[in-house]
Amino acid sequence: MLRDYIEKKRVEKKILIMTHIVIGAPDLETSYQTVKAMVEAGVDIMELQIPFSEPVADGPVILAANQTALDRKVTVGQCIDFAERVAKEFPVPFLFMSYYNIVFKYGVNKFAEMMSAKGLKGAIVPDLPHEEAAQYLAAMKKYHLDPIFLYAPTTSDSRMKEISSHASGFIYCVARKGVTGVDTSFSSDLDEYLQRAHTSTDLPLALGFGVQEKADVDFLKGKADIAIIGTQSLRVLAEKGVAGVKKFIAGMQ
Amino acid sequence: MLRDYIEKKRVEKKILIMTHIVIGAPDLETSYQTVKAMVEAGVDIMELQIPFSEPVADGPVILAANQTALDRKVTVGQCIDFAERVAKEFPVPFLFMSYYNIVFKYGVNKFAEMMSAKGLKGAIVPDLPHEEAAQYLAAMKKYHLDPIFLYAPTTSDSRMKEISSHASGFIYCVARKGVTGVDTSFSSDLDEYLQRAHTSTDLPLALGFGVQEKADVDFLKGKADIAIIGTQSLRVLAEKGVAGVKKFIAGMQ
Amino acid sequence: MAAHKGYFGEFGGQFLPEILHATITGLEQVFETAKHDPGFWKEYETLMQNYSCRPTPLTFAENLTKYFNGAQIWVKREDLNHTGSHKLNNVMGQGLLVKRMKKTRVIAETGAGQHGVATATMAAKFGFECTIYMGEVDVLRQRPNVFWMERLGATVVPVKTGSRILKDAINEALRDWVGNMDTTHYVLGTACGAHPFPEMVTWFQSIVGIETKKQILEATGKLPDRVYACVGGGSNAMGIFSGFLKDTAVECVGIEAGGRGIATGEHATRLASPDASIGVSQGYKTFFLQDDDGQMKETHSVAAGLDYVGVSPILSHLKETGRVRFESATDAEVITALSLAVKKEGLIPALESSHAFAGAFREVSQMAPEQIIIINQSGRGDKDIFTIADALHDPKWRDYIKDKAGEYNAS
Amino acid sequence: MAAHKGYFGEFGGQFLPEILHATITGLEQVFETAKHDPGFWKEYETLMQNYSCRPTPLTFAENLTKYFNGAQIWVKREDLNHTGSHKLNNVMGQGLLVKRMKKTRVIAETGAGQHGVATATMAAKFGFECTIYMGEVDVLRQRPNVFWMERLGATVVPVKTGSRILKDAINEALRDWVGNMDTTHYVLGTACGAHPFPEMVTWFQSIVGIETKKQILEATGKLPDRVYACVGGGSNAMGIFSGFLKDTAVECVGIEAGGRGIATGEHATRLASPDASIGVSQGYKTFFLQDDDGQMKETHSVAAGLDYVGVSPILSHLKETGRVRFESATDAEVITALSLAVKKEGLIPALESSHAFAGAFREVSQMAPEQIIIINQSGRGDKDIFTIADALHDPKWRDYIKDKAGEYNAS
Ligand SMILES: Cc1ncc(COP(=O)(O)O)c(C=O)c1O
Ligand SMILES: Cc1ncc(COP(=O)(O)O)c(C=O)c1O
Repeated sequence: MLRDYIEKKRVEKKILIMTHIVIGAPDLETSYQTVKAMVEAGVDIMELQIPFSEPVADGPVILAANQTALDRKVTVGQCIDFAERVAKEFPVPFLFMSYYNIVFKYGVNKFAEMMSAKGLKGAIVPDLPHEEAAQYLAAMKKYHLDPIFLYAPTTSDSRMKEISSHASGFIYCVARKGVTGVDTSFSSDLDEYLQRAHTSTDLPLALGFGVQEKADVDFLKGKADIAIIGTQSLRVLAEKGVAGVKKFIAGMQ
Repeated sequence: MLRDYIEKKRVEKKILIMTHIVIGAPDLETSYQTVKAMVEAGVDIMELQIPFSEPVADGPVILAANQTALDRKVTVGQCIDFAERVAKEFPVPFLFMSYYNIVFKYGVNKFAEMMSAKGLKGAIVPDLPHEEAAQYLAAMKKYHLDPIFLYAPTTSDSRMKEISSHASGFIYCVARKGVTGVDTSFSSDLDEYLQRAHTSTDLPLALGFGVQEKADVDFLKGKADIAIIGTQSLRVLAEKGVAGVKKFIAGMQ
Repeated sequence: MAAHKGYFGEFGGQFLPEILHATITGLEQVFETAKHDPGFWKEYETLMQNYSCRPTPLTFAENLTKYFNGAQIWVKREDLNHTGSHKLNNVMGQGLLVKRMKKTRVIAETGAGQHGVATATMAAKFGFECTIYMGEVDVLRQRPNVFWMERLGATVVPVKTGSRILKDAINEALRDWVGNMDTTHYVLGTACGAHPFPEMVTWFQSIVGIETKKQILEATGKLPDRVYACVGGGSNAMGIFSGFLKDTAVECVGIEAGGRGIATGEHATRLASPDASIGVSQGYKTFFLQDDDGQMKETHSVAAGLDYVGVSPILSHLKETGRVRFESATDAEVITALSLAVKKEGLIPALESSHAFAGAFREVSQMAPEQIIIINQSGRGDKDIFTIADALHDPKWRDYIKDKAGEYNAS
Repeated sequence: MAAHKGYFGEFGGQFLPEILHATITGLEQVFETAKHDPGFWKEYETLMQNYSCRPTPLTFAENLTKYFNGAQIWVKREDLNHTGSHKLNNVMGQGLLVKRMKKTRVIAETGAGQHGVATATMAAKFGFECTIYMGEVDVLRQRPNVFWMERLGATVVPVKTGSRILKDAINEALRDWVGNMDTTHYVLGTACGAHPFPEMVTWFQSIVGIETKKQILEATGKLPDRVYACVGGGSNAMGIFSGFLKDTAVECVGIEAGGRGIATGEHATRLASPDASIGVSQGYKTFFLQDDDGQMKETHSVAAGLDYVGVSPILSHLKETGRVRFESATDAEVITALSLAVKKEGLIPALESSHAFAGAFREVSQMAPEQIIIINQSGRGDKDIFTIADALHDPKWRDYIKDKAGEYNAS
């Protein structure tokens, strides 16, 4: 499972890098090339977002990517095929990221079964709190998949523990209030929050929302196990293409 | 006074003709020529309307004439001068017709004094019922002028008597409901109404509103003393000019 | 009949063509009977409760009070009436009289269009035929109201004579009435015109004052120090003042349309400026904006409903006796007052009503915190969106209208 | 917390990003406290009496009753609320909670614009900062409401993502909230969204049902046989139904937007058509109009306020239990129903509310004269003039707009 993978990798690397793409944005072929480039640039884990029409937790950039993919009629079926292909071809763990309705409509149990069959390792569903997740948790468990849950700066210590008790793989720490794609100040507040997170769980910690440059990643060394690069790689993709992304991710290491 | 004049004239003529102009419509010179033509055509009495901005009892044709005159900035002073001139030049009795505000603003007493000085014989003020007319009645009396009052088909027998007790000169019988310038059906209803009017007063009766052609005038012979031609001569003036009016009025005799 | 029937001091009277005498006498009688029949008022009140939303609230304007830091400001909410103004009070009352008279058709003049919409609404509710006369200028500037009148089944006749505004619509309605009075009642929209209209309209509108007095006493235990109302024809002012005229400690203040400023001559201020003089027109005697010959002048106000040459004879009398004080507010002051009321209280007064706000705002700071003023919000401003958007030069509104026009041109 | 917190049968729940957990829990708590504090409801009622005009009347529609010659038709007059619809009830209630939470800013989504205007009004009244999210499409078709929101001091943000309508505005409001929840309360406009919104909005709107029940019993001594309400998110329907759900003899009928007809797919009928299926979005579980992948579909209605993919989880539950019957009415039927209500009763229902009229009109003739139906007139139609004039192809309106545009182009 993911936790072992992360802990093993962390022996060699001070911090791991997780990146994110929206499947089908701007098109399926570019998505594929982006994954390839990211893996070649040394990424450690990848989030594959299945586009959804109502991505409430995403900011303008990822939101637009979701829309682009849907405008091009990218289906959930195509996303699964895509995930299967990259999971087969590339040696890093892949996670699905999407909103709960995608999972729910597919059938929660069927979705987990499918993930397992296609070689995915887990899923991030930001609008599914553990209180609503009984069926999902059972299915993920059954298929040995990691349900990644989120912490936020507003999450209390006791609630962190509660969340941790349902989570596996790692904890996705949201760096700040707000949606994806907005600046985060990497400051002592963040330190304190990550400290609280560490105390609450023995799972590895990933930090996301606002990681944009090498300095941010460096700041996180020793504080988190994984730096999550989301929006910024989409921006780079749009501006500099796949080659640019590769260089950008490589530069984060 | 008018009553004597009418009664004397009626010895020779089965029915007298009273006509109406709006002073200054379309302009003062045409008004003058129209009066001249009408007198030459044998008219017996003339109503000179001082234009007013709110002529509520008038229909579209006379209303428009009022507006035309006001648009050309015809003043009350000019109307008085005009009346003075025609009263001097032509041998028929002239009446002022206007709305009460013109009289009121001029000063009721002053107005009567002026009329007398300028050679006018009386006035028709359709929005001044006798109940509101105490000052006006006193002034008219003082200057030996005839205050002409109106009967309507809706006026009760007793009210006719009451009105008659304040009136002098003649009674202006409004032929029907509605404003000036709309068709009237000269029918047995009208007979009955004029019959009621006769019974109520020993003043001569004039009938106005809707007299348009010789047949109408003929119809009234023996029923009324005066046929009032109002709107129709304005229409003729507009269509056929002063010469046309002359022919039209002559044809009514 | 007594000599002074329908007079208030030297104002009022009944200056109508003879043809209307029987009709107006009939109306007088049915009104007198209704006035002395307590069942009638009850019927009226019940109708207004069930169809409109009487009693309308008296709202404490806490934020404006703080802002001006003077007297407490209370607002009587006639804007919450069905159709959006106090005009419905009068119209529904007259509707009940029309039923008693067994007439089947109603006609009315309208300026702002509020009275037209109210009358058309009443006609729909009571099943009367309905024709509304409206100056062509007003038809153009108040198209939304025309649209609703037509939907309500009324025929709207644009009046193309005279200045093509309210006074001309009144004339045209009178012309119709003179021809059709057997079947038709003329629903005059304000406390003007020949007797019994001023008294009758005031009576129906007195429901506002009766409620307000009760409400302010319940809420504060005191009478107000001042009551402000805008004055077009005078019906909303007479309505609210009615509740307080006997309480001589209560100052009543009527705010007229100052238009572009008294000095410019482009206004509709009859009582608070020396520009008007006494005259007789449209059936009654009062102060009119007229020239020395007695011809009525053109008037101007940003609020179509205040843009009128005459004024209630009752108010002229109350001005002469000093019981009511009159002031005016300019178009510009009115727009400012409107914006403030909207922002501070979430109230959207009609442009007409905003005159009352402007008048009050000018004075309230000089008053003491224990003092109380009431502003009559005679109507709501939604209807004025075209005018207000223009007054504020709202560019987005302009773009919207241009886009709409583009769509229409394309289709 | 219990597993079934905020659930109604299988619908409802609280599907929100973790970042909002503390905020929504805080809201739950303040709501629970208020709910159990009789003083709070009293404060709310008093506010609505003094600022809006509650209780709103229940009007007997005599002419429509005669016309259809079936059951007696009564109309609950939410159109008479300040700002013109039932939306104010919810908004003022939430405003009181915002005060309790000591927050200083409110945000809201709006479709038709009614909820936006109501929220901006509440914000002005309470002195809160205010941002309104509105789909760009709706900004365009509801410009008058945008104009008033801006005058009320609100910032209106046109949402350019997704289908650029109501659901996208909700998403954008959620995005704002996620970033600003310390100072900001999200004033959701209908009985949808994450717990406690469906229950809370229903609670505030239940003032409608409480009044209606009292009024119909007073007026007729009987309960109604049927109660009709339009269903967008479901707040006005839940509001009036609340009064009668326990009276099992009263049939509650919800009317959804049939748009261009169910068969065309261009509609917003979630419960009365087989086109919707259960899903989880925008914080809650309910029936959504979505494709097989779970992507939300585009919806259509002539009434912007009904043009929404989801529906109150409480109504989904009441549909499953059979307690409420759901029907739909097409755009065309709605325009016809609106015209009839206007002509016959002088009522101008909003396009949304006209759906309830259309649904009722379809059935009322088959009922008996001793039976009673109540239609919830959730709002007034003035605001819809652009849409209604278009639907009726009114040539004079078009000319008016073209002329106005001409003026703007010239200046
Ligand atoms: C909202 C409103 N207030 C006031 C007026 C002025 O009329 P009155 O002076 O009769 O109240 C009007 C006239 O249309 C109006 O619509
Ligand atoms: C007048 C009116 N009625 C009904 C609705 C629909 O909302 P709900 O179903 O929440 O009552 C709206 C929404 O904007 C509205 O403005």
